[in-house]
Amino acid sequence: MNWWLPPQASTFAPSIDLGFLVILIITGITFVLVEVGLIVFVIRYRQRPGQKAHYTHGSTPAEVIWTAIPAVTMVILGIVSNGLWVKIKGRNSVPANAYTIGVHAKQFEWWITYPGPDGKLGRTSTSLIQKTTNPTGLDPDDPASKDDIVVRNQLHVPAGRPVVVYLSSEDVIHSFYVPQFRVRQDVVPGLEIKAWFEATVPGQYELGCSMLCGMGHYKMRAQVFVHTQADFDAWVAQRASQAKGEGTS
Amino acid sequence: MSTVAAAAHTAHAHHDDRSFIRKYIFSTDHKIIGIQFLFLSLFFLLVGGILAMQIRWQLGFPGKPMPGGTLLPETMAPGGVILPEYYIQLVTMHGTFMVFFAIMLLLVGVYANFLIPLKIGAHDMAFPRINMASFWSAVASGIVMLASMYVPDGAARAGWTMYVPLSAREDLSGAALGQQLWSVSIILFGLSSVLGSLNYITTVINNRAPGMTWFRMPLSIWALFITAILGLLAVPVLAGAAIMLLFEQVLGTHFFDPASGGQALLWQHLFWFFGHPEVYILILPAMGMVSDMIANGSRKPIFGYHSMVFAICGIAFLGWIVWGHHMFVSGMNPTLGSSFMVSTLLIAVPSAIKVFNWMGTMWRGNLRFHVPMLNAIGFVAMFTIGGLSGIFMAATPVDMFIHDTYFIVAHIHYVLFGGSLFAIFGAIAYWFPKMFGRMMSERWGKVHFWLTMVFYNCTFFPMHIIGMAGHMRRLYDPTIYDFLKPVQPMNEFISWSAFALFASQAIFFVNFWWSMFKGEKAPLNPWEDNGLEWTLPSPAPHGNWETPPTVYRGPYEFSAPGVSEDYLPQTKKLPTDREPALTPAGGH
Amino acid sequence: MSQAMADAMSPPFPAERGLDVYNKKLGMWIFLASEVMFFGALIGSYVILRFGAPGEWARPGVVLNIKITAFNTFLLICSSVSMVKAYASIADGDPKKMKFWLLMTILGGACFVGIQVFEYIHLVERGFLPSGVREGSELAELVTAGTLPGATMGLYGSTFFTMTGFHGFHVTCGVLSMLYLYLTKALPGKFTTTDYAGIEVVGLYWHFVDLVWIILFTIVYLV
Amino acid sequence: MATTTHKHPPYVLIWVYLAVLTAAELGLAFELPISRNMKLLLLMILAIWKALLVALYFMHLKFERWNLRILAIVPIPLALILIAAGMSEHIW
Repeated sequence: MNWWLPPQASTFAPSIDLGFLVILIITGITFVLVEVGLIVFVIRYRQRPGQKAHYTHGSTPAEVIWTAIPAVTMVILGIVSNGLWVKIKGRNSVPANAYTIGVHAKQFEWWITYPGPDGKLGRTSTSLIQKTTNPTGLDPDDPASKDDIVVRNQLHVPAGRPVVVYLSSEDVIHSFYVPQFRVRQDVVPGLEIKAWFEATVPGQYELGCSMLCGMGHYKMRAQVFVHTQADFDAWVAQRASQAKGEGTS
Repeated sequence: MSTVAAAAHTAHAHHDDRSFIRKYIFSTDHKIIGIQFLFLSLFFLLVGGILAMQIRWQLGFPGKPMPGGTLLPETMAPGGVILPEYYIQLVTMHGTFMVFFAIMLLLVGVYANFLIPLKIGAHDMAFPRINMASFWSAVASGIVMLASMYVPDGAARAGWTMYVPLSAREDLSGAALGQQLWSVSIILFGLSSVLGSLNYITTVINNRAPGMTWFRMPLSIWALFITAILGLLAVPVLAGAAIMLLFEQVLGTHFFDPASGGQALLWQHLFWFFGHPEVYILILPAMGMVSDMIANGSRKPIFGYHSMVFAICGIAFLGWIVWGHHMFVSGMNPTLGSSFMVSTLLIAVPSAIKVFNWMGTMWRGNLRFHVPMLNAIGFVAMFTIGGLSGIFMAATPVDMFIHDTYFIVAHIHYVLFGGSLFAIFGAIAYWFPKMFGRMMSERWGKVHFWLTMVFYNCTFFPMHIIGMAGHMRRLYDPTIYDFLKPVQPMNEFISWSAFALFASQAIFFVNFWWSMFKGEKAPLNPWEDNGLEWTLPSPAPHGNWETPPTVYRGPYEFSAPGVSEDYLPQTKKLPTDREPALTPAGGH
Repeated sequence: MSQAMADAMSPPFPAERGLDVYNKKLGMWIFLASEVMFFGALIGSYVILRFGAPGEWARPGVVLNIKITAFNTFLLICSSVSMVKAYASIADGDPKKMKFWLLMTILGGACFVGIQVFEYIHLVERGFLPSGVREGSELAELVTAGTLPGATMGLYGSTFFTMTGFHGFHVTCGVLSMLYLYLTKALPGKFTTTDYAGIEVVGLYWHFVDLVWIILFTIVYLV
Repeated sequence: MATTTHKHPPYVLIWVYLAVLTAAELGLAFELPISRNMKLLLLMILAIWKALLVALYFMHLKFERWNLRILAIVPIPLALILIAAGMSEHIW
C-alpha cells in the first residue's frame, strides 16, 4: 500500500502536500528531540545508589527559550497557512472562469447537475423535489434549467479548468470529499456552499461522503471522471442529446 | 462565634457511627464518593472497550461473522455479522461512553473528589450532600445511557457529536427513543457535572489548610481546579444544547431545522463551544497528576512550577476561543476559520512549556521507575505525539484534507488514550494505597504498562497512515472505496493490535481486584512523597484530619539541601519555617 | 455589613484565607456563573437564530400579551424587593418583618408562575405551540392574513417556549426553596442576626432569576 | 456587630427606579417615530440598566470584594464570544 498521501490530481494538492510536509518536518524534529531526550534521561538519570538529584526549581532563560521558539514557529505557520486557506476557501477565491456544477446530496447518493450549453445552472427549490422525477428540485419554469443535465453518482469535470461546485443537501449534513483533489467541504442543509478546485490529471477517482450521514454513510460514493476539455465537451454534448431524446420520446 | 461553629464541625472527625448504607452507598464522604466514581467509570471504560472491539472487528474483517456475535439480537448482528445500523450505534456509544462516562468521570469524578480535600488539607468537600447528589445523578445518567442501547430501535446513531439534523429527526437517523434517551442522559450528566464543579471550586477557594497558599498547591490540584472552572462554564452550554435537541425530537421545535429557518450549524457551535473546553477537561487533570508523579519519581522539584500553573491557565483560557477548529470545513465563515486557526496554533505554546518542563524535571534527577512514574513518562511520550499531530489539524489547508479521516481518530486517541488513560493508570497505582490501604503489584503493573505501550502504539500509530491515505471516519465498510482497498491489510493489523491491547487490560483488571483484597499492606508513605494526603493513615478516616494540618512549603521539595531524606513533607516544620498567618480573627 | 457576615458564617475549619465569603454564598455565586452560561446558550441561540432568520420576526404584541407580562415583570421586581427587605430585616434583627417579607416574596413568585401558566394555556388555545402555529387556529388565520410572518413562526414558538419555560422552571424552583426555608427555618425562628445564610443565598438566586427575566422580557416581548 | 445598625442601600428607591424603567420600556414597545435600530438600542440600554441595578444593589455586588465581582463577570464575555461567532455566520 501507499504510505504517503494519495496521488495529486488538482492544483491544490502540491501546496497542501507541501504544507503537510513542512509541518511533518517541524513536528518530526520536535518529536525526535522529545522522545530521544526522554530515553536519554531515563537511562542517564536512573536511580543509582549514592546519587542525589540536582535541586533546582527551574531556569527562566531555558523556559523563555522553549516558550518563544514554539510561539514564533506557530505564528509563522499560521500566517503562511492562512495565505493558502484564503486562496482555497476565501470568499472571493473562486476564479471568474470557473465551470459551474451543482452537487445535491441526499441520504445516500449524490446528484450532479451540469449546466448544459448555456453554462448556467437552473434555479432549484427544495419544495419541488420529487424522488424519481426531479431529484434535485430543478425549477422547470426557469429557462436556464431547460438544458441542465442531472446525473446520479457521477461527477465529470474537465482537467485544467477551475470548477466550482454549488453544494446543497436535502436532509442531513454530508461532506464532499475527493482525496486526490485534497478537497473537502461539508454539505449543510439550509446553506448553499461553494467549493472550487482545478483538476489536473485526467483519470477516474472517487467522491466520498466523509461526514456520518446515517446508516448508509459508507456507501455514499460517486465516481469522479476527469476528462480533457475536448472529451468533457463531447461527454456533455452526448448527455445533452441523450436527455433531449428522452424528453421528446 | 466562629469558634463555636468550628467546635461543632470538627467533632465528627473522631467517631464514626454511620450505618453501612450511609457509609458506603449514600455516602457524603468525598473519599467514598471518589471510590464509587472509580468503580462506575472503570465499568464504563470496560463497556466502551467492548464496543471498540466490535468496531475493530467490523473494520478489520468487514462482513465476516464476529466471534460471539451470534449472542447479539438479529436487529444488530444477524448470524454474527454486524449490520450498518448497529455499526453506527457502536461508533456513537463508544465515543459517548469513553468521553463522558469513562475518561471524564475517571479524571474529574474520581480524582477531583478523592484528591482535592486530601491534598489541600480539608475535612471534606464544601458541600458533601451536593457531592453525593452529583454522584447519583451521574449514575442515573449512566443508567439512562446504558438503557438506550436496549430499546427496540437501538441506541443513538449520529456519532458522539450528535450533529443535527441527523440526530434530531428519527426519519433520517432511524432511531427515536435511543436518540431521546441520549439527550436525557446528557442533561442529567450536565447536572452532575455542574454540581461536582461548584463543589470543587468552592472547596479549593475556601477550605485550604492554613499555610496552603495558592502557589503551594500541588499541580494536580491546580489542574483539577481549572478543570472544574471549565466544566462549570462549558457543561451548561451542552445541557442547553441537549435540551434544545430533546425538544426538537419530542416537541417538534425548529432550532436546527433548516426548512423552518433553523440552523444546522448552530448545534455545532454550541456543541464545540462546550466540546473544546471538554477536551481540556479530559487532559488537564491528567497533566496535573502526571506532574505530581514525575516530580516524585525524579526526586526533584517540578521544573518551573509557576510557568506550569500559568500554562494550565493559558490552555484553559485558549480553550474557549478555539472551538471553531472542529468546523473548518463545515461551511463556517472562512474568516472565522482564520482566527480560529491562529488561536489553535497558539495552544501549542503552553503545551510545549508543559512537555519541556516535565523533561526539565527529569533532567539530572534520580529517577525511580515505579509504576506511576513509568505511566507518567508514557504519558509525556504519547501526549507529545498527540499534541504534535494536532498541529496538522490546526493548519486549515492541511485540515481540509485530513479532517474526518483516521488521522483525527489517531490524534484523539493519542491524546485521550496515550495521554489521559496512561495518566489514569499511573494515578490509580499511585493513590491505590490511599484508597484501599494496599499496594498494587509492581511487577504486574510493569508488565501491564509495557504490553499496553506496545499494543497501543501498534493500534493507533498506523491510523495516522491510513488517515493520510484518506480513510474516512465512521465507515462501516471501507472496502467499498477502491482507493481504500489497499489499506485493508493495515486495518487488519490495527484490529489484531487492538484485540491484544484489550486483552492486556485483563492484567490491570486482575491486578486491581487482587490487590484490593490480597495486596501488600501499604506503608504510611509508600512513595516517599511530600503531599498532605500521606500524613494520614491509609485508608484515611472519615473527616480526614483530627487537627488541621499546617503547611510550610510547596509540594515538590525533593532532594532539598540540608535534609537527610530526599523528600520534605509539606507539613514538616523546619526550624527556619514560620507559622502561617491564620484567617485574621478581627475582621478583614 | 458583609464583613460582619463573613465572620459569622466563615468556614468552620481554620483555613487559609479564601475569598472571605462563606461557602454557601460562594457556592451560590459559582452556581449562578454556570446558570449564566446555561441561559447564555438559550438566549444566544435565540439571538443567532433571529439574526439569521429567513424573513421578518412577528411584531411584538401580536402573539404575546405585553400588558399582562408587563404586570408580571413588575410583580417579579416587587418580589425581588421584598426578598431584599426580608434579608435587611433579619440582618437588622427583626425576624417578624423578615417572615412577612419572605411570605410576600413567595406569594409574588407563585403569582408570577400562575400568570405564566395562564399565559401558556391562553397561547396554546390561540394556536401558539413550541413547533409553531397550529393548523386552523386563530393565529393560523393571522398568518394567512399576512399579519404574522409564516416563515419564522416556527422559530418564534421554539425559542419563546424554551426560554420562558426554563425561566419559569427556575422561578418554580425558587418558590419551592423559599417555601422550604419559610417552613423549616423562618417559622421555627432559626434565623438570627448572625445566621441567615439561607435567606441571603436563596435571595441571590432569586435576584438572578429576576435579572434573567428583565433580559427575557425585553428581548422576547418588546423587541 | 449586632448592636450596630446596618446601613442598607435604598431598596425602595431602586424599586421605584426599576418600575419607572419598566414603564419606559413598555412605552418603547408601541409604534414610535424612531427607527427600529434606535428602538432596539434604547431597549437594550434600559434592560442592561435594570439588570445592573438588580445585580449591584439587590445582589450586593456593589458592596462585595473585587474577586467575587470577577466571578460574576467572567462568564459574560464567554457567552458573548459564542453569540458573536454564531452571528458572524450571517455576515457572509
